[in-house]
Amino acid sequence: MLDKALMNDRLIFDKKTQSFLAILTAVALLVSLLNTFVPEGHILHCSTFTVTLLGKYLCYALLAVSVDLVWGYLGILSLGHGAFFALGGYAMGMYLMRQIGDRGVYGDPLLPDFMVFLNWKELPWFWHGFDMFWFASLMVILVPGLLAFVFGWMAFRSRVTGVYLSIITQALTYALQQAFFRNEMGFGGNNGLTDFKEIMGFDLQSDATRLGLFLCTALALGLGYMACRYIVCSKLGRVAVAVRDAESRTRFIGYRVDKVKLWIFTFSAILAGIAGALYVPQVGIINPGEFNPINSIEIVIWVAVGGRATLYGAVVGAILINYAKSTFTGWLPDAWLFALGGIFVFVTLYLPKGVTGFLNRKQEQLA
Amino acid sequence: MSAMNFIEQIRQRDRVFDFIQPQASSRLDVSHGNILYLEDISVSFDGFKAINNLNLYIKEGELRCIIGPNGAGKTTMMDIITGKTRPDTGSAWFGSRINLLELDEPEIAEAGIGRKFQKPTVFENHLVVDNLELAMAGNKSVITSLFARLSAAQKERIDEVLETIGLKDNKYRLAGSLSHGQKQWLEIGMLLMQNPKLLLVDEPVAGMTHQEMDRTAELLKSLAGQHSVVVVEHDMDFVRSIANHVTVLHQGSVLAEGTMDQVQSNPKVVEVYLGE
Amino acid sequence: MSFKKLLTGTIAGLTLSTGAMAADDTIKVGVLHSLSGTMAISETTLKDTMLMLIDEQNKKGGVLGKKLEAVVVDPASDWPLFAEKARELIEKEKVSSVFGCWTSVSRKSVLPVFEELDSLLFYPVQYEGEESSKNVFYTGAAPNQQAVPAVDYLMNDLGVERWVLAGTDYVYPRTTNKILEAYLKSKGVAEKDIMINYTPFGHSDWQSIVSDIKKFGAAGKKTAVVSTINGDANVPFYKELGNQGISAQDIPVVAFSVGEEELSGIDTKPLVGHLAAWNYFMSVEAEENYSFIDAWHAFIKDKKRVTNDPMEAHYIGFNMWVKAVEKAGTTDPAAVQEAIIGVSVPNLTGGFATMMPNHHITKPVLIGEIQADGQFEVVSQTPGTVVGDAWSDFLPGSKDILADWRKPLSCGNYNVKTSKCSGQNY
Amino acid sequence: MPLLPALRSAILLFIFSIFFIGQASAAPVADETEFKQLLNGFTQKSFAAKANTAQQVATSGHPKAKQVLEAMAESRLYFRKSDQLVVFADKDGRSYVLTDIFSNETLGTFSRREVSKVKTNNSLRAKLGKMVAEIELKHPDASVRLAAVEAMIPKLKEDDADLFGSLIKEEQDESVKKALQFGIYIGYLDSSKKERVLNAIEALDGELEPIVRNKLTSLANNSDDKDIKKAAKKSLKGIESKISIFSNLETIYFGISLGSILILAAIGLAITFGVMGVINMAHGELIMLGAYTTYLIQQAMPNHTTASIFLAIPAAFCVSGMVGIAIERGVIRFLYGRPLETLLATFGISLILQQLVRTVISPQNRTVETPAFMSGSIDINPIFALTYNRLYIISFCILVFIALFFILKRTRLGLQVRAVSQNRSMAKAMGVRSDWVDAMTFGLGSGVAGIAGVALSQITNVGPNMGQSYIIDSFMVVVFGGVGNLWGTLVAGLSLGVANKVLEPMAGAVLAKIMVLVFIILFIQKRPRGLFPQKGRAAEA
Repeated sequence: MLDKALMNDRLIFDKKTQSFLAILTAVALLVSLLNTFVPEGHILHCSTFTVTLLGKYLCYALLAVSVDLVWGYLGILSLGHGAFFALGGYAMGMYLMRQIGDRGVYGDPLLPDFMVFLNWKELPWFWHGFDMFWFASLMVILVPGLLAFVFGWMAFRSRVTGVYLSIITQALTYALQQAFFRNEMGFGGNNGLTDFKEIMGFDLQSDATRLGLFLCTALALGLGYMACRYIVCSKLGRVAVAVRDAESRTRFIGYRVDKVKLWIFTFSAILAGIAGALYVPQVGIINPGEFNPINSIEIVIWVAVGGRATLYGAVVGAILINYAKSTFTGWLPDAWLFALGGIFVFVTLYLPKGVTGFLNRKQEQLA
Repeated sequence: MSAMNFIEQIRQRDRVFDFIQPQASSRLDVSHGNILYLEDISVSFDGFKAINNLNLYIKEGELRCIIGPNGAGKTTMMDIITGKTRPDTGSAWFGSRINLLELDEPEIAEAGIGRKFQKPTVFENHLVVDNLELAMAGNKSVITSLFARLSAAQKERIDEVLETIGLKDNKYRLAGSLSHGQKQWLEIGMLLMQNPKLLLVDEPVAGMTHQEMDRTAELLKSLAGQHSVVVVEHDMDFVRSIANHVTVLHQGSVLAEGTMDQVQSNPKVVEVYLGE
Repeated sequence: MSFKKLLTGTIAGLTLSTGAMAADDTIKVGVLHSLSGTMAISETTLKDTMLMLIDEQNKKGGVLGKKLEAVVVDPASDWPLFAEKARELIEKEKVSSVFGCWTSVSRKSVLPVFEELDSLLFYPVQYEGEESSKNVFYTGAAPNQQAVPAVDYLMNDLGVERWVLAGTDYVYPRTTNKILEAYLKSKGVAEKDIMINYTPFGHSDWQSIVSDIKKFGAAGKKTAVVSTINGDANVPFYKELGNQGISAQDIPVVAFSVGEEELSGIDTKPLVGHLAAWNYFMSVEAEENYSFIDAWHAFIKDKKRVTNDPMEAHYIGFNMWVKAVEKAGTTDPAAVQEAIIGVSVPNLTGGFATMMPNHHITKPVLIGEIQADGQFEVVSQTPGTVVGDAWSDFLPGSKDILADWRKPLSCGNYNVKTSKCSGQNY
Repeated sequence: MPLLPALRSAILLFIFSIFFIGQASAAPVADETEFKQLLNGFTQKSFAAKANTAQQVATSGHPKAKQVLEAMAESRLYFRKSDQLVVFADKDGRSYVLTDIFSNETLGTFSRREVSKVKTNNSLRAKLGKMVAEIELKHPDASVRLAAVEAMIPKLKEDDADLFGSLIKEEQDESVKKALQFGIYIGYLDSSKKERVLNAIEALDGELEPIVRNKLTSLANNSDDKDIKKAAKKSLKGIESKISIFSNLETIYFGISLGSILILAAIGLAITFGVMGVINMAHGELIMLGAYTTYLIQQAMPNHTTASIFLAIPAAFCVSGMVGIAIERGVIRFLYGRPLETLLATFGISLILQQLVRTVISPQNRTVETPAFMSGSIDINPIFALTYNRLYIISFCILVFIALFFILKRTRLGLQVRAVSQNRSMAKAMGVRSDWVDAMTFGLGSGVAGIAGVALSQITNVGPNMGQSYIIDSFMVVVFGGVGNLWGTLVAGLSLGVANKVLEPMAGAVLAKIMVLVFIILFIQKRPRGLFPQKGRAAEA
């Protein structure tokens, strides 16, 4: 019995993955149908509000998967993944900003509004190229990836581990937050980038675009999940777990631990960046608040709540917590932090393997 | 710099690229008979001299036992050989060409030194078979690992080792669920998979039953010859059963060397062991 | 699979919950203020103010014969969440208008939502200007209703010749300081007599900056600090001023973001005489103000609670909305948008506030000095009211732009030179 | 014998009264009705008119004049709306108790709608200050005279210098004499007589008062006389070099004081995180609880600010310590050996504590008053002053550090703490009640956080968010210093503080902060275990 269950986990398309993909596809299809074909006002109609909300959750889910990959399987507790998410978001935001063109409030064909506003005379060099979608998309991958690569290259090579690593990832996102707050940086300061109009020629406010973005996010989540699944099931994935559990042992049997960490960390950062890029057009704003270290801690908590080292757990955790947040903030505006804080404490104390771990155990007990 | 080297390599047609060359111990030169040279090694932690002017030579194919009271520096010595600790002074050579002090742990492992820890460290969240697969000699780069598939020969090799260490029935069990003795065996199995030239074995029989101990002794003896084996052990009976050559460490340097009988009759050794 | 159930359950819950409909016998009013997170300090009071105003209106019989119902949500000082909550209020709760936001970034975040869903937002806080949306009514001060008169007062009444423009590094201080710099230079102040300094949010160690200000002020000419320092950073700033012995007589500080509410968290004894410019102070002697304060104390059940400028802005905004709804006979946003221009309601300082075609309102500008009891004393007041200017005349990019939401122009940023109306989403 | 001082003061009083009458007779005779009429001038709205009235009051020589002017400066001067009677008023809740100026009789309580304040503004108050000062130049108390002289110096003209010259002859007190002499030279700098100016420049050489520097600068730039120009320039040069030395000293002082705050905030964490390995995200909230304890104690004893602060230190220690123990017993003890999970649970706790404060007390910031002994500064010289509250915080920080060091190194608890942190099971086997030690250690760390809260309440906001603004910095300090090492925390806090303050003038506050963060990141690459790493086998565990 045990052997079979364990062997099953080694398949890329194991049962959990199959059901995850099935549910994701079903939700995507259902939402599209209910949004497009069921008339507004009908009880089954899925409003665009819900579509966007779901899209946002799926972005968070992808972000959580990326954190789970490094934390769950590699043992790196990154308290700075929010930074990669935000960088991806900024790259997309810059593209969307350039798309506004001369439709900004000042009607300047080249400069975004906030630059006109602060008397900038010309476009800073790093804004060039972002009017092209392919370039922006490249940057979505390149910027977080490169940062993660350089940061990881230094940190892993000098064997910074454990809490030290966690704290310097936190320092990284904190420093970036401070930097992006500065108006001189040319990223819109505290207000960030907003007032987007269209993406690749599609009106961002139209229902169809929103649905399209939602479907893209679902697709990205599906692909990202499968990529992670592939890594986890490969020998590299097993090396990663070995690094997590006994780092020096792994080194003694000849694995370059720093390189393993570096590549998985970089890949994870890229995934986070993609999640950020999909997030921005759906919520309509990116600002330095996304770099806030507290956000990065929250991501880790989603993973913990869902269940560490199970990719689907990260998805469940992200959706669950954010759904709770959406509901509680409308429902118990004065007391929702009690509820949220309580959940975190409860889960760590009583569900060490997260919600999915708990459900799996229940299921095993029944079987 | 490295780019220049690379171009240089491409121009020399008779040379094989480094990454195609069969790795592991290809550079190992044991023509002088010794596989390990430790010379004048000293290391201290917070003023405490863990190793003090240590000189040790291991011959190729030899089975050497190292004994010594607690704090004699046995584990620290292994740490130095495997690159975990850097000595303050002294030199450490693997064969006569490989300077161990210039390499880090994976490079040393790649060069052909395998190590079994005092406390059994296996990958507890992996299956037994995975543990062996991970330890298997071969290209261990990131990309290779990402696309690695086991060949039939490799599978065969794993089964062979499983047979040797007596864990054939536990192939698909989680390593973490093994008994203490089984973990010891698994770790030895992993060493075998690594196929090193030099094995460093730290207290291999702690927690084993007598039968298991005998089997371990047999295994280690059979390894000597093709491999060089260094065993650190407290259990004198076990040491007596395997070793023909014993080194006694005390306060970080070699106190005595010779056969078990010679060593046991050495007055200094007696004093160290009994005088305390 | 259990987690499958969980997922589907979540999705089902989501889809169903969106189906809720507004009840017909009430008019819903959205309140969008952070009740947790960093901005809760300021915004919670405004939520209470709105609840009080709605409560009072209901006692008077509601609007159009219907009771008002407040829908309170918590955007938790999280800017994307502001947009989400705004959408929830409008789409799901079907509120007829929303009162809310404090920071500029939260307003920027919800702006596209209000424009897309064509609803109304009343924004009660002084801000940097440079904006006029069809769907937003700015009941707080624009820079010309706060900063410029304050500087005039310092220059003319106190004879200030050297200026320190200190602010938190975000868009409101940046803009205000740009405008002030241009204004001061137009009044003949030399470049070397202006010192500009920006600090990060929540800056807490002011030793070096205060010491610099002290040195800057020791040059013989009368010096003043114009502070656009935001929220939390003010307390340590003022404390440091006190510590280094800078009194209001030496170097007065005039602040645009420090009101009664903020002072209630500071020991004001060392601060007596420092200034603030607002459009309302709790200490204003006017009958409307006394009644408002009494009502507030009765509502909040705490006689020590203070009132402040953004509360007045909500008071004005809410009354304007009520009046416009009654004038239009409906809560339909389009009708209210048209009806509200020109509506005039009493403010709390004994005058009237009128909604202008640029969606800003008329306000008197008051300069107050901090008193030992945490109140302000009015030391100067503009003779009449000042019309809020959406587009500053002192910024090169915006001096040609004007906003007028009356037909036929109906445009928030009409460029007089190019005769074009740009940046509109509809 | 006791007769003598009494006699002396009587004589003094006599002399003074003569002086006073003499002056009063020079001014328009001020009888009560006339003075009352004069006071009515204060009911006017315009500040200029009020200033004019104040001037007349000041020169009237009426015995109440000073009291009236002072009351006006303190915003205690009101008038009754019904009869325009100018009175003293004291606030009592939302109404006012009025006192007659002449009879000192209470006129009853009036509502805020019935009275109106005689409003002042900054410039008017400054003028009032000078008027009072001029009256007080002849005050019997030397310290008052000194203050009066110093108040006059910034606006001094040459004719004031002549007035000072006449005063200095009668002055007995050395410090007042010195101040007068200084004032005379300042006045002389404006003189048209070359001799006087040159004399003054020489006499004022090396003085760091800003007014000297300003006047010298203007002489150096604008004087028509070559000698004066040269002398002024030379004197200026000396002053400038002194200034730059002192401004460097100042930067270091600022750095140390910032560092001591960082240390205070971080040192509790150095125990809970460094010694016990608990990543306590609620640490900031424990600081916050300490600050709120200070606030509540101050509320309970409103007129004893100083005592309340001293009382707050043990109280905050207890409150935060108890909460800490509760957290440890309720949550953390189930999580030993899983440090990262303590992060998650304590993050939840921090959210709960924040919201608790918002709900129970208020979402607004609270006022914590600064006791009198902590305000002000030691003026080493006019450009370099050590602010008292920073000095106290630095010494407080040192005290806390020494106490902690003592507890950990010299007491039984400390020994047990170290034993448990090094080898839990061994310590247990030796009879150490590790449960108890854990609770006490966590309580100690939390209590120290509470004490830090008392200190922070003196310099920054006391509000629900205050914890969050310190938690990240605290972690940086502990990690930079090396986990598990109190000295490391000390050195790290100080060096980060000083680095921040040295960078700030060059790069601005925002960039300085970023640079420090980047520096920490790079430093950790060089020394992955901080400034003072744990060595040997203990570090591997």
